Amino acid sequence: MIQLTDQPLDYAAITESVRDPAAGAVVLFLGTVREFTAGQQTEQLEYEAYREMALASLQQLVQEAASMYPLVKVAVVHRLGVLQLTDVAVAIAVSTPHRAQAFAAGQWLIDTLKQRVPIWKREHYVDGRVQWQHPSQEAAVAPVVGEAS
Amino acid sequence: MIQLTDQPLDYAAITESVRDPAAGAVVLFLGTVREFTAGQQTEQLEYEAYREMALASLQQLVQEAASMYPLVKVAVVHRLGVLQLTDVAVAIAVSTPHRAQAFAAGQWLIDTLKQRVPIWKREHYVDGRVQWQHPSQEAAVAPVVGEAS
Amino acid sequence: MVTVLFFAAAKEAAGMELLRLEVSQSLSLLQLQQRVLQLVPALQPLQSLLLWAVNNQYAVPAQVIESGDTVACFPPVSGG
Amino acid sequence: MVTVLFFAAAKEAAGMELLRLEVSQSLSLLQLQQRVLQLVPALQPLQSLLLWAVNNQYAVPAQVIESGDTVACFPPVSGG
Repeated sequence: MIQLTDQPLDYAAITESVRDPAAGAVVLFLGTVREFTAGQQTEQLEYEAYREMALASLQQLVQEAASMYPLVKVAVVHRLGVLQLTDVAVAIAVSTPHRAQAFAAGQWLIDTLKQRVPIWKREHYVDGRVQWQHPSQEAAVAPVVGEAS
Repeated sequence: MIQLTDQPLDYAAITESVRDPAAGAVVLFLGTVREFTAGQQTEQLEYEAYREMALASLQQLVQEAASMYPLVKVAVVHRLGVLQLTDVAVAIAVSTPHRAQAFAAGQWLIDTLKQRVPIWKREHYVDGRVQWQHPSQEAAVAPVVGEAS
Repeated sequence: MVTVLFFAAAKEAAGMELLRLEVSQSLSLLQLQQRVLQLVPALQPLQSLLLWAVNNQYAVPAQVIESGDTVACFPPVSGG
Repeated sequence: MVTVLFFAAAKEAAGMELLRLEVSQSLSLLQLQQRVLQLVPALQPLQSLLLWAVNNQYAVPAQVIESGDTVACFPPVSGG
């Protein structure tokens, strides 16, 4: 399951989709909307994507992960549009035979998604300011190898 | 939420219990019943616990994790009794401000649970054999610092 | 013809979602970037930040752009 | 009186879930272990594997056992 969606994420369905008798471990990662970042209070977030490239990029990410880790199943879903506090922006679920592989694969997927996949976040602060987020310029120069945040 | 239960785990409820506006990341780990281990085919598993000590031990684990990682919320639930293939034996959910902390805390909790908490697994193989699982003797000598599996 | 798409802060700065350019002969991505920045000066302050993709893949400045290609121009990504 | 609980493979080998021992004077966990292994020879093959806890905490052999304590004896844990 690889999706971009404007709807709230059903992370239980995403997790169910990776359960398998060949797996002894499932790791689910949820990126959720946090209220305070560097002392600034967020009211809501907005995600925009270059949908066509983002989907292609997510598919490539999953293929690379499958070549690096013994994935039994994997699911990656990113939400777009306006999100409120505690809403789930991204859900990544992986299942593997053993647990260390599941943690490593889940972490690699979210780290690399944040470096590569063309999706952008705009913070709407409680004080009325609206601001596009983007990581430092070094990360921008080398999106494939740098750490985006 | 720290529990031992004879009922199927509701991992969505466990995950919901750790969501919080202060958290930007949630990691859920599920240990699930795998069909094949070292070439042997499992039909079902059975978990037994020293319940009183296991609960005290889980509480201590969570306290230690909270002193090592900036946990916003945490939940650990282990199922006991007879489990079938793909059933969830243990669910650990953590929420933290940032994602690396959530992966590290989740992994530390399951690694340490497997080393310390007095719960034992008995494999029921398809060929009729029934066998208590326990890790190597080295781990047994130093349960607090050794890696149990 | 080459389509150039803008996203996020680049779309906002450019004040447009896309641009269609006639290309009489093939050119490098670098040459196309220079043309876009000349046509849309509002993007120049972001120049050092911008990422460029060709047909859904990140691309190097030397990549050759052909008629029919889709080029995208955007700031560092911040999903997740 | 001291209660000794057995779990998992130790319960199975011992053929019992618990044992209650009168202790006339305080003794070390090591002394108690020796008494249990003498009373329940079926545990001896597991001896090098067994873990011991006193009142819900893992304990060292030198720990002093008092009347009223609960001691547990079990193989390496395998939860999760």
